Amino acid sequence: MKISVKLYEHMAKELFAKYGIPIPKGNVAMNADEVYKVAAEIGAPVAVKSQVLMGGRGKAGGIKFADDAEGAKKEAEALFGTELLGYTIDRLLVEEKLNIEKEFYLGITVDNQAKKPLLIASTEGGVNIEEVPEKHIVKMHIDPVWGLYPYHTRQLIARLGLSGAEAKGVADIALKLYKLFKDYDSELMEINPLVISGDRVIAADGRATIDDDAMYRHAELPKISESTELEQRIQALGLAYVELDGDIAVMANGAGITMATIDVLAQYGGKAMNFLDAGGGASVEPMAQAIGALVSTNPKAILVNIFGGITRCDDVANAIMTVKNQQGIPVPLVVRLVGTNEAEGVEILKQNGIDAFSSMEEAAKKAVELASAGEGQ
Amino acid sequence: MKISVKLYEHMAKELFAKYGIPIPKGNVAMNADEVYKVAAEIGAPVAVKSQVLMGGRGKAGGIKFADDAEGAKKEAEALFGTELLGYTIDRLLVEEKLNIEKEFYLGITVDNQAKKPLLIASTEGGVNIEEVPEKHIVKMHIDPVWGLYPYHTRQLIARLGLSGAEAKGVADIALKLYKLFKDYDSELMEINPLVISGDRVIAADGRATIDDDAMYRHAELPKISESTELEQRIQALGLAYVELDGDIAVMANGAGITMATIDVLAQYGGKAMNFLDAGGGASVEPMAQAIGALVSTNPKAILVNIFGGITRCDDVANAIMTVKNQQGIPVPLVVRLVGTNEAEGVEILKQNGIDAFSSMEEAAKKAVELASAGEGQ
Amino acid sequence: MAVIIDEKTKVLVQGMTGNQGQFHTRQMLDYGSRIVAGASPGRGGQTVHGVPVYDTVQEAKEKHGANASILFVPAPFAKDAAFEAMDAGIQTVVVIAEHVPLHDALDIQAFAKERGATVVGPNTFGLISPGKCKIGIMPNQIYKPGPIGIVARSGTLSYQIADNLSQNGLGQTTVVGMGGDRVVGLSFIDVLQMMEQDEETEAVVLVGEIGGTAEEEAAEYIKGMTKPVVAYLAGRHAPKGKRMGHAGAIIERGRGSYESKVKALNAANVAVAELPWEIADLVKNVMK
Amino acid sequence: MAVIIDEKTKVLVQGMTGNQGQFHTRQMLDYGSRIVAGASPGRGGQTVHGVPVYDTVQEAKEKHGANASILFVPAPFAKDAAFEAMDAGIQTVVVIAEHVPLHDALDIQAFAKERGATVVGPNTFGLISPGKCKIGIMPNQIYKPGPIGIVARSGTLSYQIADNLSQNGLGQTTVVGMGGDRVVGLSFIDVLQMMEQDEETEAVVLVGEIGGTAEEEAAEYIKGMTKPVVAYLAGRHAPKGKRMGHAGAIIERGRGSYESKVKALNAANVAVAELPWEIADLVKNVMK
Repeated sequence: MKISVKLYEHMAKELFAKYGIPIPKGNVAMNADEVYKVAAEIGAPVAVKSQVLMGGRGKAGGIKFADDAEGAKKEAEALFGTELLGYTIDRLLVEEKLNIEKEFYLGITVDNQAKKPLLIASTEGGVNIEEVPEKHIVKMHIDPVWGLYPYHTRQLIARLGLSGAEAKGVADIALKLYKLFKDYDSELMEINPLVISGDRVIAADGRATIDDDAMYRHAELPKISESTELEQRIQALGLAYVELDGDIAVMANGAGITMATIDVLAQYGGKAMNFLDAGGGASVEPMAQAIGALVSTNPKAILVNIFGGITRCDDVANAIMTVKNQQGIPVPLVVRLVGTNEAEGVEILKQNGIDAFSSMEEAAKKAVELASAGEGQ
Repeated sequence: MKISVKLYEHMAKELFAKYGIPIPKGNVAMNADEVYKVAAEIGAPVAVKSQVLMGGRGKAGGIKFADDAEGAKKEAEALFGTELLGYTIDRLLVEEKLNIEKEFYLGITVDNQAKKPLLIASTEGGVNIEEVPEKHIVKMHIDPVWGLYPYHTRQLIARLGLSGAEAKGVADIALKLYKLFKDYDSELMEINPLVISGDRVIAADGRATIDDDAMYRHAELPKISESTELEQRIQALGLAYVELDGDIAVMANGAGITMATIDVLAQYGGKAMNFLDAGGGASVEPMAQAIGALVSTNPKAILVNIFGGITRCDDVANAIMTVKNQQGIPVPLVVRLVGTNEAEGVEILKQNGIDAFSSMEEAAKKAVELASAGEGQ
Repeated sequence: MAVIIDEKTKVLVQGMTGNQGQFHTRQMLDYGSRIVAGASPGRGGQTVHGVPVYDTVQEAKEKHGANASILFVPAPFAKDAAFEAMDAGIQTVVVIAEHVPLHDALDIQAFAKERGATVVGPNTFGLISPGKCKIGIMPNQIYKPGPIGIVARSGTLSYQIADNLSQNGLGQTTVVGMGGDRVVGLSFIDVLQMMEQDEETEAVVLVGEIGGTAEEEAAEYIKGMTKPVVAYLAGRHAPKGKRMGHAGAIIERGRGSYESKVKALNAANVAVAELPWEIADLVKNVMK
Repeated sequence: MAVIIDEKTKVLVQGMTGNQGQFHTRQMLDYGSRIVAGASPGRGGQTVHGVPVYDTVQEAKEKHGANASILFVPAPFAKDAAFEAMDAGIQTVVVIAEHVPLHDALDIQAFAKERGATVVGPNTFGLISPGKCKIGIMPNQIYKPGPIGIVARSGTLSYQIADNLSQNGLGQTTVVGMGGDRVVGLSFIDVLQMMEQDEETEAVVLVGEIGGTAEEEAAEYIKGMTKPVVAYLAGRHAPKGKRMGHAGAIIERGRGSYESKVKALNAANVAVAELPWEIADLVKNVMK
């Protein structure tokens, strides 16, 4: 499963600073005393910013201002440990309060269709870029082979209508941001807002999303996960797992068929408890662990839907038997098993008293039926 | 003028080590006591290698071996301060003595015609690659855009007929050497010999030549010059200067015309004392300094041969007058002046009693005549 | 006729000596694919199921003239192997591996563009022209030769649908797996264009999913097609903001929803099946 | 006719507002070259000798449609400026600067190959089709229209020779400065091919120098030419192992000597002048 590793604002800014992109004076603090210390070092009015992996924290009350260290500490004490946008605040970024004259947007992402990095810029920064009218946005594809050159940034500032020190600052930062984007296998590098303050051009807020599939090349980066504990446990097995809010546990092989299984359950009036894609040729042991984890979530029913290709039906059957023998399966289990080594798999289950379906339609209907019966209990 | 910055062996090896290319244990030493210290640390038989920027030092007696630190110190004392291949030995590289099983060659340079880096490898290492028969040499062009990939190195080792740990070591080193070559704007990165010693593949000797025009990107590298003091002084003015062994000082504008001037003097029985290319639009001041330097070498005659394009004749005339007024020109001076601002230049000289030639032929003949006359005095 | 691969395609297997390589070489041979050689670094001189293995693709290509390659190499090495294949002149490169780094995928596609090669995947089950050639990891027994083209992001879901078609007497010209990653070699439009031009293909099944705008763009193209297209889309009941296994399968920033895709496809006169096993009937309808 | 540039060539000047840019824009305008625009970052809206200046080549190109560009930018910025020109679709890019880093030159040539552009230089005096167009830094007054092509590495030496030809009534179709660096856009062979095909060119003067093997390779090509070629080579009395100004002008590893080049050229029936002012007579001989 593809995961994106989002970095906290303070981490994104540390990368910015490493690449020479100006950031506000400041530091991250893990408790109120540290907030006091950082604010005292700055010795000027500060912003106290909650570090959560979600936009919109300003409006949600996650950013406070204070005139001195004492005030910053008070704000920090009020913020630490509270919930914000679904996250518990456990770290604050304390920074000099900027005198903001203008707010720009500068971001680089990948355009899937064009198969190229895409630079996005706007002089209308400080808000979600999705809300900025297209006519105020400049988009430039970057050739992944040749990269971003100074002449591109001259075209950029011309299209943004910038001149002077402002233009020079934006052009320079764009070059550095692309280098960062490329060096760190990024899915997104975003500065929003990029602030004009006097003669400075500063990255006032930043987001960085790293491609999890390339994290092995960046051992120094933290492995931040937005997944729940169970999700992380199953993802660690190499399987894709997402929690949903229904009551039928689902395991299928392949992202498309797993989504389709969830959809089919819904068509028949059932509701999936999760998305578990055990495809990609997983072996018996991780599949058994994943099924075991599903069992322990206490669903109304479990539906295993396998159309074997690279996944082998006998492996799936053996995984089911492993769980049954080791921890038991005290909830209704419906298995659909066709494809590679189908006969062997069906036989293994049969010997253990489990009848496998060959039709996805029938299996899904059965699972919904069993879950509804369970609900009545 | 294009200069190549050659690094000492010990510096090349420091770069190798930085990029993960195995090198022998050891260190550079600037005096006999340091040699003792390094040899003692190695605690095994050592090689004591004179650091000069010229090949063939082994045959010339620049490499000695010793069984212990005491022996190494003795060898060092005998080497320091002596002349080797035109260089005074001022540093020695002290290294573990390798148990050499095989010697390979691995180098990367630029193929001017193909406009691509060229990887050169041979299992016949340890001698000058120019002396290895073509059939024992593998050459592979590297696309400067895409670079060298592991699959190229697999092709390389297949063509070299290598297998096992040896092949793996060579392939790995080739990748690192290319990265080094590219990162450091190199004209040449060479490992010769690349030694197989037990299960190790080690760069036993190394040469690195950096493009002087890109040295501004590598401020950490030393500016090693092979030029004489006078050459360095004139090169520092941005002009190309090479000392020759004749008696007519030559200044012209452009590498080709300067070479041609030297050739024409020779055709008429004269001999040039130097190559001084003052082309490229040099201004009055550096030209005056260069002419002043020529005067101070006390030639039999000076020939200034200018066909002005980007170089302006009035600038040349003013430079000559500056030298005449400041230090005097006590040797015969012949000036040929045509091209851009020719009239102004000729007029300036005329007012100061110097008649300029418009024909290169006549000017060259005159210079040879004056130099011969001077010889007779 | 068929698209991309047919009975004349000569296939090379990179990473043939590994577990997956050996297993699927057997499967592809059994299917009748012309597997001419394998390439596995350091394994030159071996054979797998009677097929000779070479150290480099270059050598394998020189000796056997393969024009397609399938890669059974781990994701971190996929870029190097794909470059090796394209540099040796292989025109169709099938990258099975999941978890190929995004920036590697960008490079692979840029190199393919420079060399005029076609990359299928990464994160694909491959492609098959039933009865002619299979280059992939799909089960052998579910496909039948016939007039229907299938283009899909997802492997197993497409098996389900191919099986449904075959069991209803609707065989396939070619089934193409685009791959589930964000950046893949072929778009729906690329494949639809080929199928529009393929003489044997009479109708096309598009198997899409939530996320991105590829299906919407495909719908625009379909408006100009002469052949009928029907579709199934996975992810109708997926929650917003959650990535459903595939890198692209995420509804975010108000884009990529099931409803948006159905609307666009319907506007292009494409019927969208509510259940996977309704596809065969929809195809029969449009082929009348 | 002429090669590479003629009276229809529309020229852009990059770095037009600098000292060299202004000076040579004046010179080129005086010569009659069609200088349509300039580009200097941050100077958009200015004019130089009445020619409008833009911030980017892109904008200048859009408004004036230049097809050639000459760069008066310092060596560290030459790569960026050359890329900018080629990316904007300029087909002929003349890089005057000396000291362009070697690896930048490799990139410039690779990009030119991808874009199908012709790079003249780096470290060149430019090129001129007398009476039609001059893109370079050579003096205006020494050239005359006529039937002789000149291809040279070295600027001033080629002025000397062009002057000798003109004074002897032998005008030029085009004079091309390849540049004195190790890696340059045009080889002797590239230019000889163009001159062989050019209808107006009746004979070619090759101005070479010691170092490398370009003259030897040119000699091989000349064997198949229908038009006569004569040559002058600089560096006959240069010592071995010393670099004579130009990056390539060095005799090393037993290659690049004067004798080797004369031998190769003579074998191709090319007379080599001992003195620069003998060229006109040699040309008259071969044109008889």
